[in-house]
Amino acid sequence: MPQKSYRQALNEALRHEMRRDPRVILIGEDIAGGAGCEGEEDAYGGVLGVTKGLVGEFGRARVIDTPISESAIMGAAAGAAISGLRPVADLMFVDFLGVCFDQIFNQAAKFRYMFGGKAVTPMVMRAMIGGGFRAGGQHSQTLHPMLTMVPGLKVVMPSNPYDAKGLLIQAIRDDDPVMFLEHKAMYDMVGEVPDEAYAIPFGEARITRTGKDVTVVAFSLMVERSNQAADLLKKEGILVEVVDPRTTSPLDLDSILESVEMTGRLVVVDESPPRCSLAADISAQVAEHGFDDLTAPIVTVTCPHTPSPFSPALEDLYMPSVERIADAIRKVAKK
Amino acid sequence: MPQKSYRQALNEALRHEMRRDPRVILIGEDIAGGAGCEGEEDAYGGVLGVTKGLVGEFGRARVIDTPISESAIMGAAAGAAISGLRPVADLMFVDFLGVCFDQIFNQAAKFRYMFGGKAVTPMVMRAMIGGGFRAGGQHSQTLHPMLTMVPGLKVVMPSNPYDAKGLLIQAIRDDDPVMFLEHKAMYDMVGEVPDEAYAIPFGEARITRTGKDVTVVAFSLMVERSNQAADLLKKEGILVEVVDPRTTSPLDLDSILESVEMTGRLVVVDESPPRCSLAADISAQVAEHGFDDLTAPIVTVTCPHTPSPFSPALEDLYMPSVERIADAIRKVAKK
Amino acid sequence: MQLNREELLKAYRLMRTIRAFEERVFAEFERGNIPGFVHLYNGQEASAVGACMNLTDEDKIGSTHRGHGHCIAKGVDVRDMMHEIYGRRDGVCGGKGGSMHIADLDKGMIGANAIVGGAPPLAVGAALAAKTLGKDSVALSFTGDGGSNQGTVFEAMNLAVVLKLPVIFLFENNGFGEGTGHDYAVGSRDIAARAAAFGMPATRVDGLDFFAVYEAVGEAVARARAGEGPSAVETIAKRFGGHFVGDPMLYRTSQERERTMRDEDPLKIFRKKVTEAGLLSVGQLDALDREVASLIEEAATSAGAAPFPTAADLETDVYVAYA
Amino acid sequence: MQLNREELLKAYRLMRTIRAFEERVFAEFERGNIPGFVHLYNGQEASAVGACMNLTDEDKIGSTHRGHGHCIAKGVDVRDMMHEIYGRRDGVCGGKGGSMHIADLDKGMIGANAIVGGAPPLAVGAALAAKTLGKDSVALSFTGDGGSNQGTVFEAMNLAVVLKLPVIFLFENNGFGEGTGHDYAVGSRDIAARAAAFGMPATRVDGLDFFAVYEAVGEAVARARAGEGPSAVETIAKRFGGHFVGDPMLYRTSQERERTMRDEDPLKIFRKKVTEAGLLSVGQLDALDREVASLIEEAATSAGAAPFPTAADLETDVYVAYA
Ligand SMILES: Cc1ncc(C[n+]2csc(CCOP(=O)(O)OP(=O)(O)O)c2C)c(N)n1
Ligand SMILES: Cc1ncc(C[n+]2csc(CCOP(=O)(O)OP(=O)(O)O)c2C)c(N)n1
Ligand SMILES: [Mg+2]
Ligand SMILES: [Mg+2]
Repeated sequence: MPQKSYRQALNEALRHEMRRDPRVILIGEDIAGGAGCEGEEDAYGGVLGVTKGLVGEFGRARVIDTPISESAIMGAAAGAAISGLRPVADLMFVDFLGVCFDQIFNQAAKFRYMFGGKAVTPMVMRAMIGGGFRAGGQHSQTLHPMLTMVPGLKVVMPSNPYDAKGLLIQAIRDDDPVMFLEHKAMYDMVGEVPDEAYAIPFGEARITRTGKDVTVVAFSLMVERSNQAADLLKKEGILVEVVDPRTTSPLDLDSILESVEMTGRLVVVDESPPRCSLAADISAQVAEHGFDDLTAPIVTVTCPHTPSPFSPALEDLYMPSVERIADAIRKVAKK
Repeated sequence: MPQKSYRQALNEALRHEMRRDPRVILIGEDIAGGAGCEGEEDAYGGVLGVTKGLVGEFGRARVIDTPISESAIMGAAAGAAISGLRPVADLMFVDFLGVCFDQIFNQAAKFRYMFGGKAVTPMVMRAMIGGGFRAGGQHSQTLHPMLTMVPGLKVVMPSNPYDAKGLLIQAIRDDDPVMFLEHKAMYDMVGEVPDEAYAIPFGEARITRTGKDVTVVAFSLMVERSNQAADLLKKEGILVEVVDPRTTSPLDLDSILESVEMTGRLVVVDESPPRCSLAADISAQVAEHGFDDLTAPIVTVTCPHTPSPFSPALEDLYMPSVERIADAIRKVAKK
Repeated sequence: MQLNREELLKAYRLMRTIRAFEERVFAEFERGNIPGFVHLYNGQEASAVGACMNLTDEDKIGSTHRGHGHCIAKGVDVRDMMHEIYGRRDGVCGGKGGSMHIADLDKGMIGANAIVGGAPPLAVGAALAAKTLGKDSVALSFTGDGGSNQGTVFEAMNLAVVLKLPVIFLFENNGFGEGTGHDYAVGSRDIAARAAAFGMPATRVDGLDFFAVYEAVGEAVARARAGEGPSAVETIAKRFGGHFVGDPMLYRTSQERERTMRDEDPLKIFRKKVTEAGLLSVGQLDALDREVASLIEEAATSAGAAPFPTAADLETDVYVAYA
Repeated sequence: MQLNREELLKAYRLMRTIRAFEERVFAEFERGNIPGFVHLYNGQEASAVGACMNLTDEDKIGSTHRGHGHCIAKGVDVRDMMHEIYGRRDGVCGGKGGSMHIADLDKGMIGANAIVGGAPPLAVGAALAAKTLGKDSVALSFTGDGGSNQGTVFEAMNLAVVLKLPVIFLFENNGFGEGTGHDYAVGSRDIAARAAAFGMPATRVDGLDFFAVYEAVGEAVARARAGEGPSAVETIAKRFGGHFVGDPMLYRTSQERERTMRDEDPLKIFRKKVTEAGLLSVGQLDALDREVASLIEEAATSAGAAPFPTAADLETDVYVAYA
């Protein structure tokens, strides 16, 4: 199977769906770039190049650059979605949620319920998440817990190129508003990605490592780190099962509970500050529905309750590392 | 001791602190009312009357009505706070968070850390939370989990008039940004409130019912409902301990763990959809740090994963009721 | 843009329907038959009807917390609306939305909105859909004088100009935002001129005069359909009542309110114009009044008797599909 | 507002310091000595310095992601800044902020900001504090042409007018927002006129001419100190480089960039003016250039050698106190 980057996988997904359905449009800041400039068209293709080349094939009528006005972008996408389009809006950094969150959680996500089930709002909001870029407090957050919390919204966190393509295609075909979160540190990650279009259903976890001693649940970039921790501990004789639910909402709780039924031990890894985090969410659901299977405390591995630090020396300590994940697994394995 | 309403207690707290410290100002929409109108001054005093009468004593220079521009309001409060004032900004309904969240979670809450500990941002943001008013999907939320999640922010959820006054005074004297959440359904709740000023420290739970069988943790309006459930179950021979942490950030985890150490059983009540909720947060912390004391699954009582419905017939089912709380307690008590 | 008799009758019927609807909602709310809180539109009828008479079901409108009049003008069924406001299962939103969230997508009514400034970006999106799909339909957003200061509204106007979208920003200046005056909250004291500075034609018209609103919006709609981009229209017409039912209205003087209700009633003004011009007869208008009265009576009576939603309805309609 | 020799020397020194600082940051970034990403200000020096020469340490400025020049113009120590950009423990923000979050409250620099449109509401608050505390100090916010379309900026302008606050909204129109042109993103194509429509004096000036900026902002500051409320100033000056270091700049032509760097260099223009007018000599200016060069050399060298923060620093400075 052809090897492709996470970036390229996403680009392919967008291209497939735009060819397949004329109602699919892209809207955001510099998703093409060069508008109103003397230089080239498609000068940006998105700040990290995911949408590169699409304006060439589909034109500015479907690859729409906007002013820096996120509320208008998200609102326009929502309004277009209930009016017959299937917009893919680019929020760029998820950290910008704060200037447009109303259009997402009070508008798009609530239409269907508030309107008595009559509204269909097929929109995708793409955003870059995560740390490791030394981008500072306002460009390094994940914020997926704030989004997972929102009824009416679906939240996707792909952990590899194959899933990135299949989940983005599903997101675009999905009839509900979907927040699609791409980890900055993964765009250059390469993996097997078929050339054809395929959709991966939401709410279906993937087991990336099998083991009977400890269950680890992780999303996005944390899956790879958890896999590394699992491989490391295998040498120590601790067999770790890594579960990647792929979507946080809907969440494949059954797969998590099944694994915990076997292992009796759970570690949840979450690149986020700890309070009301996704780690807490999953821990709580298992503490309620899988309690009798548990033989050890549920341990969460998260960032500390602080903003993201800029200095590399601090950011490396801030994000959950393979070492911290491994230590947490050892801790529960001992019990 | 004099009996006063939650509303009056809050009004007293504001008055005390404005008299005490000229740097304390109020800013928000219609906190006085009547600006640019032919009628009376102080025509509103806040939409539910909490700030009534303050413009009369302190004048419009310190009780500042604004246009409908929440980002400017919260940003102005934050900018004023790092420039020598101690603003109390009124967000009105917490549901409006979406149009101004950036100024709260990316600006005010992060200043101190991003600026290396040099910034002091003494501001209070007051907001009305909660259901029961048949106010519909965009005026009935609590959103405290989204706020509790934010490093750099403190979050207060008073459950009675006495606490409301003491915690608001503390919030105003506090040197960090504080989100102060007032439940709409409690403004007319009456209780003993001293006339003089007093501050209740953050992070200190209050035990509202003592019992050895089951621990219930609840905040704001849910405390009263939990108390009622406890009284109900006493008749059935189930002794319930109700813990009201009063602030969600900082959280008095020790008091919760102490109680669970005795009861071995925990129910967390939270007026919020379940995902990444405060209920999940507390459950997860106990599942990690109090696991060995637990003799039953931790049960959470929350709203369903849906927006707030308008119809009274649905909203009554939506919010955690005394009955649902009692059922949850019975469930764990049996185990 | 001459209106024929049928259109004039339709305009009057719609305005009267709004007036009667709001008066009934007021009465039923006072009787405790309506939950939550309601924001009434009486006094502003010419604005909604003058605007929407230029629109078809294909055209979209986005509304506000004070949306009853907009919904009726856009053709939403008053019976379904009344049932919704009563919180009943067969309301237009199944009782899940309520007064501030009435929507009827088939009628091009994409939602009342309880977030001030919520609708304009959505209307821009509806206009984008029309343009992208090659339709000649337009979108119109209603925003109050107070709401005109919300950042989302400014962003929406700029984006609409940049993308040259068929959208009309209709600002309803009724003098107040809650208990705060327009002259205080709008620093420039001129909403239309502020909109014009965003790069679109903008006019201020008498919101008491149906014909003035109809023509101003008509020109904006024509420009939009012709692919000439967005426009803004500001209508001036005070609300008769308070911000919500129950508002003591201390910020208004009783004299001013009486004057407003006496001299600034868009229905009276319409009747005077069309009868004096011999376009419609008093008899025709009175007949419509009676017709509307019984329509509203029927709506309120059936609403009061309709069943509430049940536990089975609580968790439905959140997602189209949720694994 | 005649400037004496010392002031002229100060102005030139500041502009040269910004230029040299940015050129060094560029070089060190290319060498991999600076983490994250950096947005450089060279080409726009006259805007920051022309504005800030009107301000004291008591006055506050709010800045952007492209804030180095604003910080230097406001008097932040370049050594502390360089250490911060290197992520070192003794940086002005302890290494926790970085290039996009440099702040120095003692100097009235209330923060660079990585959120476009983040600063104007904060500046309004700083102005509110000055007014409330009875000081005659002012606040000034820097916003780019792209940022001028953010809703928060419009809200801030309106609120400042309503409260008549001593704040100056300085819009730096450098032609681009990332890879999008001002002429595309600003629908009205006139940021100053759009600001004026909010109800405040607004002017557009040549951002290459220190003296033009100094005077326009000077008048705005004088109005603010006199209690006459807010103003807006738009300065026109292209950035020499890309949006960030590493930007291939495909949206610009090399001819345009060369022309810009050759003919639109505010330092060259300043040197020409002051020498031709006989206000300063080439010798004085060259001496300053050398002085600044060694200052920057020293800053970069010490930054490269300074220690990083440690685990003990990770969780400090979040709260003043947290039970
Ligand atoms: C974002 C937001 N801020 C504040 C409110 C509270 N609120 C509801 S209506 C209203 C006044 C709106 O005034 P205007 O836009 O003039 O509309 P009108 O009520 O006069 O029709 C306010 C402040 C809200 N619903 N949403
Ligand atoms: C709210 C928000 N949206 C988008 C961005 C990404 N971004 C950073 S700088 C920038 C361009 C800003 O352009 P302009 O305001 O003209 O400033 P300049 O870079 O030209 O100095 C953008 C889009 C951001 N940081 N914040
Ligand atoms: Mg109004
Ligand atoms: Mg720019």
